[in-house]
Amino acid sequence: MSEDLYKEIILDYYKNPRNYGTLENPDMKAMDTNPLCGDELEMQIKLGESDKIADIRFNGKGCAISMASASILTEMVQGKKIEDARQFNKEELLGAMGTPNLGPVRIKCALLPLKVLKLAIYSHLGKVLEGDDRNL
Amino acid sequence: MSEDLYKEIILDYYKNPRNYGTLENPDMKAMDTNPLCGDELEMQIKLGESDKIADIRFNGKGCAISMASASILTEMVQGKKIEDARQFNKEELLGAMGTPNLGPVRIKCALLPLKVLKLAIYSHLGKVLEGDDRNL
Amino acid sequence: MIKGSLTLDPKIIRQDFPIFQQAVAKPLVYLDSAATSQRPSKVIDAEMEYYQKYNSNVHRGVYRISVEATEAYERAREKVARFINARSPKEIIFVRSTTEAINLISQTWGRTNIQTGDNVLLTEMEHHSNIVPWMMLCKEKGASLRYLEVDDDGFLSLDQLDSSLDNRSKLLAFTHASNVLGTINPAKEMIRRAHDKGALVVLDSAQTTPHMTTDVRDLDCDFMAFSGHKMLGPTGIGILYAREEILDRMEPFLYGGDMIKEVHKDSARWNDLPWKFEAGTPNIAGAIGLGAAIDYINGLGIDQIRAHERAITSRALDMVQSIPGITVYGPKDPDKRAGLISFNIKGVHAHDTASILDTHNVCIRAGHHCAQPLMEKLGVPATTRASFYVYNNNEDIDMLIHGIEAVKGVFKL
Amino acid sequence: MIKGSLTLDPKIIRQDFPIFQQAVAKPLVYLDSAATSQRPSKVIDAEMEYYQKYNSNVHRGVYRISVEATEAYERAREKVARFINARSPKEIIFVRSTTEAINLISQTWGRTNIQTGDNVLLTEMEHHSNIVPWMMLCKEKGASLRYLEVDDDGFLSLDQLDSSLDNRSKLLAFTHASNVLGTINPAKEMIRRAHDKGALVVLDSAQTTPHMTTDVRDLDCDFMAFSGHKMLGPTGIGILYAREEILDRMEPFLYGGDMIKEVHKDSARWNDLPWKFEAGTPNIAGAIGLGAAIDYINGLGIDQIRAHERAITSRALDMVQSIPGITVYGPKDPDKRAGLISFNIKGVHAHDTASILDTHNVCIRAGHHCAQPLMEKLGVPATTRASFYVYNNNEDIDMLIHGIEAVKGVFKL
Ligand SMILES: Cc1ncc(COP(=O)(O)O)c(C=O)c1O
Ligand SMILES: Cc1ncc(COP(=O)(O)O)c(C=O)c1O
Repeated sequence: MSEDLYKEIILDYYKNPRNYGTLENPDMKAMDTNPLCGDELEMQIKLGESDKIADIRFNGKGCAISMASASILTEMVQGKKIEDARQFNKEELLGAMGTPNLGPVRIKCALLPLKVLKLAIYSHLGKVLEGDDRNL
Repeated sequence: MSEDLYKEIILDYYKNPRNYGTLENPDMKAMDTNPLCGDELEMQIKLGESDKIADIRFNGKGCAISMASASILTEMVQGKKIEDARQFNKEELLGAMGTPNLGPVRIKCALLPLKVLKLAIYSHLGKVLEGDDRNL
Repeated sequence: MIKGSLTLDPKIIRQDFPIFQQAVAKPLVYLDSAATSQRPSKVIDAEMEYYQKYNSNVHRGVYRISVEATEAYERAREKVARFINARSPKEIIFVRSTTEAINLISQTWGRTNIQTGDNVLLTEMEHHSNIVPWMMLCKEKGASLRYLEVDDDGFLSLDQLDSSLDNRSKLLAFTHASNVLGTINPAKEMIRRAHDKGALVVLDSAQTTPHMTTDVRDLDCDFMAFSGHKMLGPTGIGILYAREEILDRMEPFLYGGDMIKEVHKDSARWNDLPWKFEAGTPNIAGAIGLGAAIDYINGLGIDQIRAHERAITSRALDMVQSIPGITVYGPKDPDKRAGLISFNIKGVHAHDTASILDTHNVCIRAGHHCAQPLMEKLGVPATTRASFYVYNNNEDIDMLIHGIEAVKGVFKL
Repeated sequence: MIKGSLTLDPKIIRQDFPIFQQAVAKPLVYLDSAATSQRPSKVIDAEMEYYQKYNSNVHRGVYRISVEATEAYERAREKVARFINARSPKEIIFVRSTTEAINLISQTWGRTNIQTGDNVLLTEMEHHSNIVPWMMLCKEKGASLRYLEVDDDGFLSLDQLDSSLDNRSKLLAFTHASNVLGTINPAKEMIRRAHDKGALVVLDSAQTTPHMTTDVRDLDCDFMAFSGHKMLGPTGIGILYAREEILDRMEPFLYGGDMIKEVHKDSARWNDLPWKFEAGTPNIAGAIGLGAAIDYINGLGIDQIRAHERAITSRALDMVQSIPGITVYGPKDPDKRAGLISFNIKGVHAHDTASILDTHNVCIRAGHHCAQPLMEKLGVPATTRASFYVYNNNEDIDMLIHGIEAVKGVFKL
């Protein structure tokens, strides 16, 4: 891992998080912790017409990587159908963050928001995580 | 350890054990196992006048070392006062067997009879093993 | 295959094992691999490399060497999973030994699932590690312990298995191969029959996973336990395998760091599998060493290892049995036994046999082999046992035979 | 002592540690010894020597190398006993880690001695290993858990200790030094007060036994737990110390080979101490390695080690605290703290600090350090922690400071 992990984009999203906060009466929500550091992250979603994500917010405390990842992720899935959001994969997210090689420890920080998003969607659908999503 | 562990004396006592058997109504007795091999050994003692060991027998199954040791030990303490038998030490026994360097594993075979003898005496005296005897 | 010729070449293999390269007056004849195996350089080197190049704690470190240690530790888990054909590395829990693995099962799954009036079925050929945990559990719970008998040829009866299982039989726990008789039990068939009656199965594979293909999906066992130190790996590392859905429902065993997601003053949430069962700093070097042992075994080929041991065992059986005054225990057919032979010399205690063999540099085990109920059944206090692995060769057997003759000489038999 | 001069010469000491001799572009700045220490060649060599020269199982072997292994294993136990001034090697139980040791106490002594309505007293600065086992025991038994508070300077109050103990207090379990704050607790005095109220005491000495004199007779603790891997020893080996009369009365923890004297189909008799608590094949290489680690520590002198770490810590405290925007947790007086410093940079998450330090080859830990209740008390999700041992020198501290400046640069602070 090198210092340019902390690219402008990460620092910018960290210092100016998008979609940070809470929603009133969200249709879906979920929370999880990163056991490595104890960081907590919550996602809340309001659905719009044809099961599209109308509004999404996250809150919690975390490192620059997880906070930036949460911001970027919420921006990317906003307006998507929940089925498409369910299928959203980690490569896309890491690509958007510009950090493909995080290593096995820090990648958990980057993927926590995705895991929480999926937890929210799966539990909304009355399912438990399946396939690759179980290894997030 | 070398082959001459199995000196004539050991083999002789093994093949022709002295004081092997049981006593009727012994005044003291005790039994213990060698956890290494599962061998069991019992000692029985009848007391005579002025608390001397009038008769002593051992029984059980064991290797040449432990059987010879039991035979030799019973011969050595026969006629001794129980207090003297209680103080009998392992160096004397190993000396008589002619096997001072048994190594930490086989020495347990050689000392099992002494441990059982002491268990019998201590419990007769209403005591638990003390001092070096605890490490037999 | 020509009798006496071997699938693997022990001369070459022995070069991989430093202990056989020591300059000593007499060559080491190591016939106690069922107790613990020797370790090849690759295993020792893997541990050293960890200590010398990326020594650090796992899981929580952000810095490079800690990431490397975490990856190596988890890679070892994946190797174990593939080696026994588990569905996922989540089903592989690192413990100290077979013994700890079985205790883990009895103290978590057992405490929750065994109730008063239930029964647990064992066999008469179990190792103490697969007896005493169940004995104590049954005592605590008011459940009963049953034992499948061993017949005169060293086999279990499948009929008796069926008749011993009833609707209160919650568990069958048995060894894949006896560490005394060598008997290889028909595990797959036994597991099928136990499942038919609704019992779960613990397979003690301490004596088989090192020596022959172990496929947990084909066997369909619910739990399996084995030790790294018997399969060319380091001491202090063992494996509990269990099906994921069972592990998911099980309570943790030990509590502390790494097995938690969250701890508050009066509550805690457990970590995901497999870490939920690995509290505290694990034996990192040990796991990495075990991974290297599996690589080494895979390099030789587990089927080749089995064939090699079968050939050695067959030859040893023939030669030992032909000595007058010797009793050999267990199956006579080398296809039905693992690579070990237990025997006694008439008139000589097992310990004395082992001591005299030692003077010939032949390392052989004497005692009850942690299988006292089986000793009671056989009616002997102890046996001597020679056990084989990849590095043993025909000369080792010759030395054993030579040693047995020497024992008879000392005892003038 | 002149400020900045060190009792031990780390330049010489580092030559004993292979990891510092690796040819790498940037020197390794290892500041995470509180998680796990590095290992000197002597320790690695002792393990290798076992594997290469007398590799075999312990206790039951009659042959030479097994006798050697048994002697080496038991000699390691004697070294541990002397190192902590135990009355006898019987009081030393080999386990995997501090975590296993504490679980052993809670699951054996605890299950027998803690009843409904009793209470167990901990402190807010405990490691999860010394919290969760007691939490689960209290839940199982209907007992309650109490916590001594940590004050703003990182200290416990002895008055609060007295007022928290009542006649239902069966146990006080606390750490000799906090792995986050560094606070060295007045263990002897705390133990005396707990004993006055009739409570037994578990001392978690994971962070002190490696770094300063630990005398169980002087401390008068009833139980003590620590890990080999934090004191220059191998992974996978740890120590439970307990007074002999307590161990004598305790039920075993794990059941199986070696911990028994006799097993029959429906009963068993336990082995003598210490083996009653060591079921199955132990981590033989690990114990032998730990023995070598103790020899190495004794060679340097434990008081010299403490003095060295005190000097390093004092310098680091001064330098870190003088950086604007940094919060340091725990006591300010280096005499009252162990060799570690936890801190946070305002506006930067601990993980990011550690990641950026890593790019400078500075190994530092970030997270909750398995002490989440303490994190809640401090009101932070995580801290970064630098911890020191014999091989650290002033340049390591300079590199740390340099790295912190770099973090501030990246975050434009
Ligand atoms: C069949 C069997 N089960 C269990 C064990 C116990 O293994 P460990 O001592 O590694 O826990 C052994 C080894 O002696 C064994 O042979
Ligand atoms: C105070 C304290 N207790 C217990 C532990 C747990 O040690 P281990 O992981 O070796 O069981 C640690 C180590 O992180 C510690 O610092």
